[in-house]
Amino acid sequence: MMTTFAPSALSGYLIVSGLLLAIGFIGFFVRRNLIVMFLCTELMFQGAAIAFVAVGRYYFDYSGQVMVIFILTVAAAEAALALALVVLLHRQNNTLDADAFGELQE
Amino acid sequence: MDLFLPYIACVTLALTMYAALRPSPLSMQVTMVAIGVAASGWLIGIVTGSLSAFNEVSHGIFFIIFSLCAVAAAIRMVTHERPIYCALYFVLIVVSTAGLLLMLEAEFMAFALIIVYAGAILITYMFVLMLANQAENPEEPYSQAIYDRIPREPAAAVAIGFLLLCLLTGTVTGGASSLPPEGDGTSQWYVLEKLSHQFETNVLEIAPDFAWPPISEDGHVIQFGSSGPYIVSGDGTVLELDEAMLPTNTQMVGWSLVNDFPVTIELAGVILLMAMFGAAVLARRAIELTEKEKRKVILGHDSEEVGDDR
Amino acid sequence: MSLWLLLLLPLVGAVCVFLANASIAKWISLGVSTLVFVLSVLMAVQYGEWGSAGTGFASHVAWLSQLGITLDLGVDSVAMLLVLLTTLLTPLCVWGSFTAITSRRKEYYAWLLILETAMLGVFSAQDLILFYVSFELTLVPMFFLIAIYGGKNRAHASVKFFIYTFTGSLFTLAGFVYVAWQFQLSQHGVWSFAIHDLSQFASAMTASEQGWVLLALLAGFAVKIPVFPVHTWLPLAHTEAPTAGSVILAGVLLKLGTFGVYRFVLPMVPEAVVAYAPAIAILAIIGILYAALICWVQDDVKKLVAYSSVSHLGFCVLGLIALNPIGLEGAVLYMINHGLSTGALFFLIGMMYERYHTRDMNSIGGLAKKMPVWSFFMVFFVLASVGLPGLNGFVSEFMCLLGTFIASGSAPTWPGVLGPEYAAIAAIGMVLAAMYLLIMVGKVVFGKLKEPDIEGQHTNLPHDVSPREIGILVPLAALCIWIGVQPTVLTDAMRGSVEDVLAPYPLIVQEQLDKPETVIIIEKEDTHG
Amino acid sequence: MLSLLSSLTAMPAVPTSEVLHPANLSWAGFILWMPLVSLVLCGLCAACKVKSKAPATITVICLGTSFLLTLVLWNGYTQPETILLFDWLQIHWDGGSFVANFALYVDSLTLLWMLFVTGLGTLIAVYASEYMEHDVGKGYTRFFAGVSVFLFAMTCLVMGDNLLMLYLGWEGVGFASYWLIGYFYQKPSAVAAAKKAFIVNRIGDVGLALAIYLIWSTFGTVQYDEITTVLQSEAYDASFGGWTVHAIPYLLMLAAFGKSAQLPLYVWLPDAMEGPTPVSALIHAATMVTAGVYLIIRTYPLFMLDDYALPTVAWVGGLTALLAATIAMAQYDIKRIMAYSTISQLGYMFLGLGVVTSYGAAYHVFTHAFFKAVLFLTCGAIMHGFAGQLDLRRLSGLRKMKGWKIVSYTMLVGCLCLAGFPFTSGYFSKDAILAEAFVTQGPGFEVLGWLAIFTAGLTAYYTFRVWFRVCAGPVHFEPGDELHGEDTSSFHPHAPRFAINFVLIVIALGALLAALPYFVPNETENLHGGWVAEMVHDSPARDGVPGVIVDGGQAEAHGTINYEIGHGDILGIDPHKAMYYISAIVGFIGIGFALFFHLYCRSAADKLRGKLLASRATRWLPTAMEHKWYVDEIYIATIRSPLWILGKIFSLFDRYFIDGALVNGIAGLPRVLARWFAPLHNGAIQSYAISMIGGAVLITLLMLFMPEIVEFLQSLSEQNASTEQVVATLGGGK
Repeated sequence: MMTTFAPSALSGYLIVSGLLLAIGFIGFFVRRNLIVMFLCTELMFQGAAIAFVAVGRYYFDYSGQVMVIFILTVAAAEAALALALVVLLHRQNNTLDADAFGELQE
Repeated sequence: MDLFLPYIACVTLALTMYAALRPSPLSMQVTMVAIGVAASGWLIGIVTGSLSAFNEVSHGIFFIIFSLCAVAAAIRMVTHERPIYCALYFVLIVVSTAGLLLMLEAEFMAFALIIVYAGAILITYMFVLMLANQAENPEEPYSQAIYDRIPREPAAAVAIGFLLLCLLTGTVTGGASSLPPEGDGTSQWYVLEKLSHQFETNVLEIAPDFAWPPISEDGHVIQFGSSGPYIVSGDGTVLELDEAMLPTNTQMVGWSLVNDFPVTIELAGVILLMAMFGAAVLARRAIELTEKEKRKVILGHDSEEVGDDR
Repeated sequence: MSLWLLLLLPLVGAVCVFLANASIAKWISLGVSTLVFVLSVLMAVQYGEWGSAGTGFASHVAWLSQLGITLDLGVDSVAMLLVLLTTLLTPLCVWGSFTAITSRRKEYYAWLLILETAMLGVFSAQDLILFYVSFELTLVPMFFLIAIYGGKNRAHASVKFFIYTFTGSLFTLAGFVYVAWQFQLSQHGVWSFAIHDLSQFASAMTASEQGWVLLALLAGFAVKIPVFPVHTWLPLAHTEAPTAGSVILAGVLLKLGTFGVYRFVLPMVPEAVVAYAPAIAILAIIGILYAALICWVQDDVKKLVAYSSVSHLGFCVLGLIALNPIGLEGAVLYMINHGLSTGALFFLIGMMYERYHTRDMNSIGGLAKKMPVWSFFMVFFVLASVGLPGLNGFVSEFMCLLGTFIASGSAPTWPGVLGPEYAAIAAIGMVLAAMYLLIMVGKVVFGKLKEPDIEGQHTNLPHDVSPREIGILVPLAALCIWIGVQPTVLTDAMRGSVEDVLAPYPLIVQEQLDKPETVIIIEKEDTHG
Repeated sequence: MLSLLSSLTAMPAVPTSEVLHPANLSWAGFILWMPLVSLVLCGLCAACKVKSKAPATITVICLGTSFLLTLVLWNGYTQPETILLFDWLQIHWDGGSFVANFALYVDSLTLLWMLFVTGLGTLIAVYASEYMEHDVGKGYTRFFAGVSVFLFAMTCLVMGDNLLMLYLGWEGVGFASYWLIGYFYQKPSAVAAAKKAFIVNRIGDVGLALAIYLIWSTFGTVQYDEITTVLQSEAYDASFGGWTVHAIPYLLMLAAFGKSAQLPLYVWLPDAMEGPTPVSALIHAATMVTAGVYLIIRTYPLFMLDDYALPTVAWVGGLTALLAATIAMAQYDIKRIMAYSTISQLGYMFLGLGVVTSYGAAYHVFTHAFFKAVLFLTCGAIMHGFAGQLDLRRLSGLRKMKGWKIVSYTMLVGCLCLAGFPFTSGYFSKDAILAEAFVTQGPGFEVLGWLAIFTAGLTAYYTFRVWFRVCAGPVHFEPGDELHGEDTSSFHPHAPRFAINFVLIVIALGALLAALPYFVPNETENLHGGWVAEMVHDSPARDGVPGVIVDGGQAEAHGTINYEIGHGDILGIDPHKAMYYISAIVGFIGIGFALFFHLYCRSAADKLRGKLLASRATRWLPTAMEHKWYVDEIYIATIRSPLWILGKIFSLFDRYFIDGALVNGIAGLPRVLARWFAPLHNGAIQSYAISMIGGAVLITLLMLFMPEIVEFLQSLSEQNASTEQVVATLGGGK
C-alpha cells in the first residue's frame, strides 16, 4: 500500500508545474519561431502533467495519470498536425516567422 | 513578511526571465539561468517548508534536483535563440519531468513520457526543424534568423506570465491547508477485489486452505479492521491481507483507463487517426503536371491528336 | 389553422420564386400574394369575432415547453384588420415592381414574400417570443430590399435602418423577458410567454416596475413608429428604399410600432401609461409640428412624404394614449388609412421616379400637362392624406383629435390625462399638413411643365400611367373613399377589442387624478412643519 | 358613385332613435346626389376624352334637377325634418356615443340657402357652358366636374343635419374652390392663389373642428336639433358647460371668418379671382363665402351664450367692410374691385349678425348673391370679349358698342343694387342691417352704425366708378393679353352670345325682384321683413328677426347679456325710418362723386391722385390703399417667413443635431471603444493567448477573493441601510 503524501509536498510539485506552465507561456508569447512556439505549448503540457499526477497521487486516484495519457495523445496529434502545417507554411513563405502569416489580419 | 516571500521570489524570477530574454552573451545567459534557478529553488523551498515533508529524504533531494533541472532547462529553452537547442533542452525537461513522475510513484507514466515525448514527438520536431531551418554558420554570432533572435514584447509576456505564477503560488500556499483530506488508499483494495482471479491466486498463495470465496458485506469482500484489511471466508476464517497483494501502480492505471474512461480512450484513438490523416493530407505536395503529362495519365498513352478538342 | 396557411403560403411562395426562372418570378409572387389576399378576405368573412373582444382563428402549437414558449396564433379584430392591410399591400407592391426591378429579380420577390410572412406573424402572434421573432424578422427582408435595390446611399440607409430599429427593440425584448421572469417567479418556476398571461400579470406590477417596463417596450416601439426624437432613420430609409419597400415601410412596418403599443403597452402597464401619457403626448405633438415644418422646406418629394409620416403618426400616437375608445379606434383606423394613402403616395412618387429619375421638386414640375391621370391620383391621395372629409384620412384624424380632446380628467365615462389643450395644439398640424402637401402638389403637379433632362435614361414606359399602374392605384383609391364614407363598418368591427384593452383605464386614471393632490398636500404640510 | 351605392346598400347598424323617417321626403336626398351624379358622369366624360359640350349639358341638367327638387321641397315645407340618408360616423361605446349621420336637416333656413345656391348654380353653369367654350376638350370637363363637386359640397354644408356634415361640406367647398381657382394650373399665380385659399381656409377649418369637439363634449351631440333641445332643456343653467360655452362661439367665428373672408383671414379671396369668372361669381361671391354667415346663423343660440361673441362679430364685420371698401376704391382691376366689394359686403352681413339681426344678414346674403353674381358675370363677359382685359382705365363706353348693351345694363342693375340705390334689393337689405346697428344696444354699436353708413357711401362710389369708367363715356378699348392668335391692331371684341345674355338677364331680374320678398306679407304675427324673415324665423336664429323679442331666457340665464331691442334711435327718429333717408342720401353722394370723377371729369381723378401723392403728408393714403394696406406683405413677414425659417432651422437641426450629433454620436461610441480594443484582435495568435491567460487570471482572482468581495458589498449595503434607517428615524421624528 502506498504511503500517504503530505500537503506541503504536493505544494512543491504544484509550484514546479506552475513554473513550467508560466515559463512555457512566456515562451509561447515571446518566441516568433512557429516550431519553438509549439515546443513551448508542449512545455505547458509538461507542467499540467506534473500537476495531474501529483494531485492524483495525493488522493490515490489514478485518473490523474490517465489524464496524462490523454495529454500525450493530444500532444502527439498536435505535433503531427502542427508540424504538417508548419511544413506547408514554410513551403509557401520560406520562413517560420509567425508574424509573416498575417494575411487574414485586418 | 513571510506572506510576501514567495512573491518576492516570483518577482526575482520574472526579472531574471526578462533579462534572459534580451539578446546577450553566453556568460550573461548562464548567470541569468543560475539566478533563475536559485530563485525557483527558493520559491520551492518556501512552499515546501522542509525535506521532512517527503516520505523519504531521498525523495526530497531528488525532487529538488529534478525540479531545478526542469526549470533551468525550461528557461534555457525559452531563451535560446537556436531552435535545435530549444528542442534538445526540451528533451532535458521531459527527462526531468519523468524523474518527478517517478518520485510520484507513477513509473508507467514516467517511462511512457520518455518513450513518447523524447523518443517520438521530439524526434519529429527535430526533423522538421532541420528540414525548415537553413544551415547556418555556427561561428557567426548572429547567424540565426531575425525572428529567432528578437523576442516579441518580452515585458508584457513576463508580466502576464508571472502574474499567473504569483496567482498559482498564492493559490498553492494559501490553499494547501484548505484541501480536502487526502485519500486513504482503500480504493486500491477495492480494485483488487474486482481483479478476482489475481486476488484468488494471491490469497491462496498465502493461505492455501482458505475457503474461497470470502463472504461479502455491504457489497465489499474486503473489510477494514483496526490492524488493516482482512477477509472472512464462508466458514468464518479471518485472513489478514498483506500489502504485497495489491495491484501494481501500472495495473491501477490500466484499470482506471479501461474501467473509468472506456469511451475517452476510444476517442483518443480516433483523434490520433484523424491527426494522422490530417498530417498526410496537409503535408502532401501538389505535383505540377503539364498538359501532356495529364493526358498521359488520363488516357494511358502519349497521343497528341486524341482528346484535343480545344 | 388557416392562419398558419396564411403565414406559410408566402414562405412557400418565396421558395418557389427562388427556385423558379427569373422571368416568371414576378408572376409566381404576384399569384401567391394575391392568393394570400383572397384567403385573408375569405377569413375576414368567416371571422366570428367582429365587434367582440375575442380572439379568432386561435391555434396552439407547443414549441419550447420548458420555457412556456409556444407558436400560438390568433387574431383579434384589430389584428385582423391589419392582416388585411398587409395582404392587400403586398400584391400591389409586387405588381408595382414589375418594371422598376430589372436585376436580381428572384431574390427581390422572394424577400417581399418573406417580409409578408414576417409581418403577418407579428399581427397574429399570441406568444411574446413569436411576436418578437417576427418583429425582428421583418428587418431582414427590408434590409436587403433597401441594401440591394435602393438608391445611391442605400448601404448607409439600410445599415442605419437595421441597427437603429434593432437596438430599440432589444430593449423591448428585455422588457418582455423581465415580465416573463417575474411571472415565472410568481408561478414557482412555471414559465409562460403567452401574451394573455403576461398582460394580466404585468398589469398587477408596482407602478415603478411598470414604468421601467413601459420605457423598455417603448424604446422599441417608439423607434418603429417613429416618435419625435428617434425618427431620423425613417426619412433616410424611405428616400433610399425602392418603391415597394417604401410602400411596405410606410404601410405596414410603421404600424408594427403602433400595433405593439396597442397590443402590449396598453394592456401590460396601464399605470405607467397613465403616468407617462402626457410626456408621450408632448413628444407626439412636437413630432407633428416639427416634422410638418421640416416637410415644408424639403426638396425631395419622397423625403417630404417620409417626414409627413412622422407628422401623421403623431396623431395616431395621440389617439393611442387618449385612453378612450374613440381615440383608440381612431388610432387603429389611422394605421389603416395611413397605410393606404401614404402607400399610394409612395407608389405615385415611384411612378414619377421611374419616368424622370429624379424626385427633386426644383427640377420637375407641371406634370399635370404630361400625366393627367397620374396627377389626378396624386391630388386625390394628397387630399386623402390632408384629411379631406369624405375620404379616409379625415375620419381617423378627426377621431384621434376628438379622443385627445375629450381625454381630460373631467370626462364622465372615460377620463384621460390629456385634454383640449393637447388637441388644440396638435390641430395646428392639420394646417401645416395642408400647407406642405399642397405646396408639393403645386410644384410637382401644377405650374409650368418642367422636365429634367432624361437623355440616355430612356424608359419604355408610357408618358402617363399604364393600365397596370392604374390597377394598383384604383383599389387604394376605392378603399380611401369607402372608409371615408363608411367608417362605421370598421369602428364597429374593432369596438370589442378596443374596449377590452381599455377596460381597466377609467379606474386607474381616476386614482392617478386623485393622487397628485394628496402629494401636494403632504409637501405643503412638510414646508410648514 | 361608390358612395351612392354604399348609401343604397348600407344598413343602419344601430337604429337612430330620433329620426322619424317620413318616406315621402327621402327623395330629397337627390338634391344632394344630383351634383354627385353629374360629377361621376363628368368623370366618365373625362375618361372617354369627350370633346364636346356634353359635360356642360349634363351638369346643367343635374343641377337644374336639384333646383327643381329644392323648389318642390320648399313648396311642400311645413316643419323641420331630418332625412337620414345613411349612417356615416357612428361610434358607440360603453357610456356614450358619437353620432354623425349622413342626414339632411330641412328647415326654412336650409331652404332659403338651397334655393339660391342651386338656382344660381344652375344659371351660372349655363353661363359657363358658353364662357368656357374655348377650353372644350381640354379643361371643359374638369371645370364642370369641379362645379359639380362644389355644388355637392355646398349642399352637404347647407343641408347637413349635424356639424360634421357641415364640416364635410365646409372642407368640400374649400377643396372645390382649390380645384377651380387652380383651373389654369399652368399659371403660377393661379396655383399659388389656389394653395393660399385652401391653406387660409384650413386655419378656419381647424377652428371649426375644435368647435365641434367642444360642442360635442359640452352638449354630447353634434346634431343641430339636439343642441337646441339641450339648450332649452332644464339641464341648462348658468353653470352649464363651464368655460367651453364661452370658447365655442370664438372658434366658430374663426371658421366663419376664414370661409367668409373677414379680418384677419380675408387675404385669400382677392387672389381667388385667378379662377375663371363663373367660379368667382358662383363660389367667391354668391354662395361659398356666405357659408360663414350660414354657420353663424345656424349656431346662433350658441353665440348668445357669451357676452362678447356677437359684438366681436359685429366689430370684425364692420371693420372688414370699411377696410375692403377703401381698398376697392383704389384698385384698377374690375374683378378685384368686385372681390373687395364682396369682402366688404360680407362684412356687412357679419355686422348684421353681430347686431342681432340674423334676418338682415340672411336677407343681405340673399340679395347679394344675385347682384354680385350679375356683377361678376358681366365682368366675366367683358373679360371674355376683350381678351382678358380687366383694367378699368383701358375700357370705356361699352354701352354704346354693338352687342354689349345687355351686359352694360345688367351691370348697371347690379351696381344700383350694390350701391343701395333706393328701392333696389340692396337698398332694403342693407338698411335692415344699418338700422339695427342703431337699434341694438351693444358696445360701440352706434359708432359701428356710422362707420357702416360711411362705408355705404364708399361702396356707392367705387361701384359707380367701375360702371362710369367701363360702360359710360366715350368708346375706347384695349385688348388684354389673352389674345388667341389675334393681333392687337385687328382686335375685335367678342360680344356675348345667347347663353351669357340670357343668364345675365335672368339674374339681373332676380336681383331686382329680390326686393319683393321684403314686401311679401307673412303669416306669422308681429313679424316684419317679409318672406325672408319668415324663413329665418322658423330656424334657430329667430332671435335676430325684427318683431321677435329676443328670447332672453337662455342668454340671461348665462350672464349679463342684454340686447335691448327697439329702444335705440338715430337722431331722435326711429332708426328704420331714418335709415331709408340716410342711406339714400349717402348713396347719392357716393354716386355723385363717381359721376364727377369718372364720367364728366376723368382727369380730375388722376389730378387728385397726383396731388395726394405729391404731398408728403397724404402720400401714404393712396399708396397704402393701392397696395391693399400691405396686409399680404405683413402676413408674409410675420407668419409665413418666420415659420419657413423655423422649418429650415428644424431641418438643419434634424440633420445635424438629432441625426448627426445624437444618433450618429451614440452609434459612433462603439467605434471609439473598438479603437481601444481592436489591437487585441490583431490576428497574432500570441495576443489571443495573452488575453486568454489574462482572462483566466482575472477569473481566478475573482474566485479567490469572492468571499472578501461579498463581505465588502454586504458591509456597504449595511451601511446604506443604516443610513436610511437614520434618515427614516430623523424624518419620523419630525
